[in-house]
Amino acid sequence: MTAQSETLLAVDGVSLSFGGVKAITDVSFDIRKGEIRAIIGPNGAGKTSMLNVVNGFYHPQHGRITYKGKTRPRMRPYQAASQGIARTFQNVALFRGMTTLDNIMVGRTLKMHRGLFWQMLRYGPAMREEIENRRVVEDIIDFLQIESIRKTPVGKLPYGLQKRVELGRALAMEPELLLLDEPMAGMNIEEKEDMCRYILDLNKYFGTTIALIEHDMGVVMDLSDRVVVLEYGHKIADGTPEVVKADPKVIEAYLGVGH
Amino acid sequence: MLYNIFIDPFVQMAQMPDLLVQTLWEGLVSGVLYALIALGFVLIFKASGVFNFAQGIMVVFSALTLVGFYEKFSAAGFSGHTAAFVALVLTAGVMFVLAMLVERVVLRPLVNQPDIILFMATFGITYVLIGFGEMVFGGDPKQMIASELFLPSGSVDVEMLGGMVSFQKIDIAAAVIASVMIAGLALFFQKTRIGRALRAVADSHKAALSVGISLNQIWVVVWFAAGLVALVTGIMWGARSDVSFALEIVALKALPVLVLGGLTSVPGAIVGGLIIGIGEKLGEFYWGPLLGGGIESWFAYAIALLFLLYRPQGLFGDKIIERI
Amino acid sequence: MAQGSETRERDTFAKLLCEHAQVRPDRPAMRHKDLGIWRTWNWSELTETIRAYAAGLQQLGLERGATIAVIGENRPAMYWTILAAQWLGAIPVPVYADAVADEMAYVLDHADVAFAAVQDQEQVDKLISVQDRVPKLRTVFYDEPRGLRDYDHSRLHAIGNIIESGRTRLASDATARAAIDAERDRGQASDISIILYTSGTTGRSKGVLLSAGGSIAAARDTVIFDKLTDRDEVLAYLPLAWVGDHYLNYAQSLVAGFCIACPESRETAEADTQEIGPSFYFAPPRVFETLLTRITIRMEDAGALKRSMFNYFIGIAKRWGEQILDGKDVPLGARLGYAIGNLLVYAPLKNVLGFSRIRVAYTAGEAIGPDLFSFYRSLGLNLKQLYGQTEAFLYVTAQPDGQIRAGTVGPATPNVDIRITDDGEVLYRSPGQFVGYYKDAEKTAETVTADGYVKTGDAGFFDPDGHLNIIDRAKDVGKLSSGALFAPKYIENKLKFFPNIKEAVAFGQDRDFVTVMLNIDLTAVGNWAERNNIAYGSYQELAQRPEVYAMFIEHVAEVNRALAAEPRMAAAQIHRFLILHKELDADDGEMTRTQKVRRGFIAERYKPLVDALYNGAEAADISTEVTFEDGRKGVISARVRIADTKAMPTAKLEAAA
Amino acid sequence: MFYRETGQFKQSYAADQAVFPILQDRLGLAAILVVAFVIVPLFGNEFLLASVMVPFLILSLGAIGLNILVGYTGLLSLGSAAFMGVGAYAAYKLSTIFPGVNILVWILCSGFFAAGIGVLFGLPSLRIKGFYLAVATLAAQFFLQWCFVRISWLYNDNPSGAIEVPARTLFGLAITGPSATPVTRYLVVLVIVVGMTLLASNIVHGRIGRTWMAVRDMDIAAQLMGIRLLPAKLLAFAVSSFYCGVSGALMVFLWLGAAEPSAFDIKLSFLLLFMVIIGGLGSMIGSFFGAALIHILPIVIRGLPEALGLPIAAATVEHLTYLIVGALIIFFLIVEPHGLARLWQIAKQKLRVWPFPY
Repeated sequence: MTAQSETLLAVDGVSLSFGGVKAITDVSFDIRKGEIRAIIGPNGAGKTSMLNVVNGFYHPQHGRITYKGKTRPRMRPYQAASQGIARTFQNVALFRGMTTLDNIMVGRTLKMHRGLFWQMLRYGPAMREEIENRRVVEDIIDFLQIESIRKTPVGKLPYGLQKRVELGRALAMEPELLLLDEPMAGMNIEEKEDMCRYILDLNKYFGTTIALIEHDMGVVMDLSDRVVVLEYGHKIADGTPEVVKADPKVIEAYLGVGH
Repeated sequence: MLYNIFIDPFVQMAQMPDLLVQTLWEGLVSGVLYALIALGFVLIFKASGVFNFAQGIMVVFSALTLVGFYEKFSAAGFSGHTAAFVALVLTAGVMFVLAMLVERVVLRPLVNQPDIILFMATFGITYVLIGFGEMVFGGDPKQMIASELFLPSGSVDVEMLGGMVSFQKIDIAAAVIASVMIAGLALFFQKTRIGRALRAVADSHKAALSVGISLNQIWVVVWFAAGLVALVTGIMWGARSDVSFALEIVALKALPVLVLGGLTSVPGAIVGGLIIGIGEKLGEFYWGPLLGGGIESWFAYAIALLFLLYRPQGLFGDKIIERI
Repeated sequence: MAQGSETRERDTFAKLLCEHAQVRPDRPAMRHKDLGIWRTWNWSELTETIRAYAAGLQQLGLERGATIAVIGENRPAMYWTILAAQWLGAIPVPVYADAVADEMAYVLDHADVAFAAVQDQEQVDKLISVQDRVPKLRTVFYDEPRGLRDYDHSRLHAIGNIIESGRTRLASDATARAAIDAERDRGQASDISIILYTSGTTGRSKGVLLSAGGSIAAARDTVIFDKLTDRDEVLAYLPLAWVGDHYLNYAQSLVAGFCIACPESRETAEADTQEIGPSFYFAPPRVFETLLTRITIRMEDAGALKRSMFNYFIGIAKRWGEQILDGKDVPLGARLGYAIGNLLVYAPLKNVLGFSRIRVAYTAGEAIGPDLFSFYRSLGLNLKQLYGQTEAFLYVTAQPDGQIRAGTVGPATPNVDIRITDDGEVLYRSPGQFVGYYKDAEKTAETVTADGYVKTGDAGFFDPDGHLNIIDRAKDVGKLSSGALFAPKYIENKLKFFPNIKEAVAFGQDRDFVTVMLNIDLTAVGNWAERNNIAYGSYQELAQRPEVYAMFIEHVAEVNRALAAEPRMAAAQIHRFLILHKELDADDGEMTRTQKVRRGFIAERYKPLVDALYNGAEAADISTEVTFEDGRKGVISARVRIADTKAMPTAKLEAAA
Repeated sequence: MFYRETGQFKQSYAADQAVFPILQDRLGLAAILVVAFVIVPLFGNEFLLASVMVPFLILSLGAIGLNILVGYTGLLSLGSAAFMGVGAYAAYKLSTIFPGVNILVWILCSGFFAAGIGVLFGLPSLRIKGFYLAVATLAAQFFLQWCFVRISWLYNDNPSGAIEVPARTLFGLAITGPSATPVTRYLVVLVIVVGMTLLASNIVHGRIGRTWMAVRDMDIAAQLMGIRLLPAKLLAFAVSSFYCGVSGALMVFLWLGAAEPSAFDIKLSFLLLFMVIIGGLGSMIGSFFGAALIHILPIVIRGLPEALGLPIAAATVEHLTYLIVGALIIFFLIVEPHGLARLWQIAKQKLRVWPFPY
């Protein structure tokens, strides 16, 4: 909790619209190093768009994003990845034709540098690099306890496990900032508990900063250090879970949609 | 060199406007025919999401069938016109049977497969049609029975812009028939029950199912419609040159047309066809000689490619929005 | 490696270890699938590791005679702890890793452990939760550091670090090595080498003290008996705290010098079995039963052609397989048919199960259904039965190769002496027999006769060939009110041979007739339900489906037919039965940790049901308290149907003895 | 059934990551290689070697090339024949300009020319997807084919417009030209194809292969893993075209002996695409299956009437071949849309879990 003073990423007055439809309007918030930051809000509040802005998939029309102290120019997603931002998706976006192992190995792409020549020979430096990265991946497999599905094509896995593999793939990038888009959607209680534990462990032991979108309020309140609440693209509250929970606007927003 | 590319052709156009008009007209006519083939593609793509590679071969196949039937009937002593129209009706029947077979044998078993699989399946249909067609009709080029179908021949020469511009009557007829055909299809889509159903299917398969439309039925209708379009195209094209499987390669020209117009747009197919037809003829006539001629074979694709880089979804295509 | 001549005595496990390091330094001693690949330690590496570990443990204050708990699954670090402790003359006390905190606290406290070596955070948490009930526990070692970083490390040490510090100490200080070897050499045959806590069918568990010399002598006998060598390999998946694992894997490995392979995780144990291909295998009948059920279910999904081929060749195997396995003369045609079957069915089947390389396989713990037993044997799997108990350090009897009979457990193992008392109880004297119960001289005296024989508590008799026949627990063999013999386990075993029946509990003591409670096997019955379009939402619902009852009536009738054919058992046919609404569960105390039903407890817990079984009611209501996996408790209630079954006409009694 | 995997455990990541981790697969592969390298040359007649095996291998190589693009990277291409043509013409020009250098060097080098052209035509792939991309590759097909016709420098102003293969030797043994024996040609092709298959298989099993598959399966997620789409796709185009180029050079030099531009027309592109799709997208072995089916099947169909003594005209046989191939394409797509390789995989899986069905 001590290292939380430093701001890792700041979103400043960001607005985003798609052909006239406003997805995000003038939203500002920051993510501090080492914290778990939750973004909540009713459906269509612009949460996923916000994540897409952060990792460079969408380019906001207005506003500024400061990452690690530098104002970030318009960038492409792969640049975000190389700067240490990883994410998972609301609807699992795994590489369905590949095994669990290969999926997570893809997460190591940025850490592998051997070119076509060595790859072709699959020998010497290329093989060494492959093995070094396999070790890292195996640590992740061990961490997420997915040993038994290592060589299973991910398309055949149940949803909960797919989510876990996707988290593994993001972890393989050794991210500084991890964006999780509804990591627990569609899971049963036991799977949710597991996922919570992984997220907490990650945050605690590897110091990974995490920004997550989640609907399960219980989970959000348990996990996160600070919460941003969005509604119709506007920020309506920001603060610790306790503060946010007591905010009348939040209560209204949630009661309004029948929660 | 630069002069030859960028200035000289335009100078030529200005100096001999009659030639320009002639070229434009020829481009327009082949454009109409491209558009007709493309129309067949679009019909099928809209309704079933199948990129029907066989459309080109269906043109040839229908034309061959027509000529084949005509030969049989005239040999049996029918008069030219009677034989021709009986053959026309029978060919339409054959196209219907083909549509049924395609739906039954190919589409139904492959429902819900990825696009590329269906695409490949239409390759299979192409091969079957080529094999079957050649076996039945032989590989020799045939003469289209244009006059028997009351299609005009000869040409109208008009004096204009200081020269003579020659309009083939058959070309004029082709343009007219194509326009009628397109108008007819538009009416069909707007006014008939099946037409409306087709549009519903194009919008959403689920929605169509929920209003109680049988997808299988729709497919048959669409393939039949595409078959009729192919037949008309075949007659027109055949009347201008021979009927043979060499036409297949011309059919491939419909691809750049589609790309230009967008895979799902009927007006796109028409506009695209015209652009490609005219662009190709102009290119060949004015720039072709610089490159040694024969650029018609790829010029259309080059136009399409350049255009795609600017607008990947085509002229009238739906904007591709990537969601994650 | 200059070891003292004392190691030649080979009377402790640590000395055996060092001998292997000299005799076969490069042979694999231990494997562990970790992070996706098999790590292998050869005997020399293993010895160095253990020496370092012992040195480290010594530094942390583990002393001769002290006890150290070992809590975890089958992982190298757990075995290392046992070995290193024994090296120092300390006494390892393995504890069931899945034991609930309550049970664990009792054992730890009773065994006076000051140290505990555990697998991971989960176990550490468990220990912390019972801290105040185990006041003597000072220090905890853990294998997996994950999640433990923020714990108070004043009393917590990573095993890896201990080994490293031991290594450093040995490397930097020449005398340290000599000292640690001297510590090993101080060990002798009479040392207590381990305390194994029995699961206890009744009452609290008891700590069985076993001596190093006794353990090794017993293991040596069976290693010779089954011709085990350093080329053999086992996959260690049995609970560490169970005598079976400690004997079959640990002790035999250290005597014969073969390799122990530890699976990656519990879920992967089966796949790991196939990868390793063990040559010596042990599984309780339950495992074989589950396997057969799964084989049957999977084959039912096969195409008709393949299924009939399978059935045809299984038929041939049934007819000839066992005779061929036992080396008997069979007709050439049969041999040929079996060879084809082996190519098409048996060998591939064994391959899929990971049984291809098995030379010797044992089953024990419960009676195994004769058909089940023959099934595996007919495939060419040299499956044998043994009879034993913790107090004997496992073996009392075992079937020698080629002398297998399903109903018996074989003659006494070498150097074991068996006596049967007048009331039928089996007593034995064996080289490995225990020294006594820890801190329970009274119980020890109760169990061991004055002339040194140990009471097994089982009733049995020798058949004419000298093979022991176990009927049941001596105290459980009862009588019906008519005076006819009632051996509940015997009946239960017959029922449990049906793949659909997971568990059976028979009642009848001093009653007019026999009744049973059954558990459905969710996998088998669920599969059957699916194929027959029977919808169900839960275990409870499925169990109470009339279709399931109809099927079970058939099963019970078949058992009755079998009972009727046996003169001694004919009177004990099942008259009524019910299907329980929940699975019997060790967490609820209904079964032991080794998965034996606790009949008395069940009778009490389900008294309303038992009453209903005997008062002619058609159904009964019951509500029971259950413990969920996460430790929470809840109550489930149900209305349970009761079905009547026909008794079969009894076989002619003229043959009855 | 023949897979007895019990006891095959991996003690290193290198062994675990091997392309063929199962012993029986390695044995099977060894057996196939022995047959290919020893049995076939020893016992095969000229027809088998020159008309069946050589074309089969060369087409397999082309199919592997196309499969890298379509199957592994998910980029649909209808221009592979043109890239084969580039290879053929490059090899022809190089070998006539520098006759002193061994022809095999030029055949392999020709791949680089094809790769370069491939990259050029691959550039649009960043913006264009699916069928639209297929049309873009058609531009390459027709443009390049036009070049082969119109640029007489490419065929050394040969009046026939065709390229004719000069006779060349390797270690004194004629490998191209009329005096090269089928056995020699077969072995040369075999060595090249086997070697290049190995390399391709290495690539697709490593980082680059995973990158391609990631782009294919979900390009957005791939980007967020730090994969840059354009380089990944261009590399796929380059490697793919390289393989096609070498295959094209081999086709002219070791199979046909001479070639007109029409040898590389769109029909060949289609044939390659059939091979890849019927063989199995994203599978090395599938490329071979596909090539075998598409090339060898017509040979069988053509030979069948003769073998059965049926008097059928050659033209009819030709038409029948079309018909049957077309029908088979549809048939295979219906039976297994994922190609023969998937059937093979299923069969293999069945054998591995035999006697169980799954």
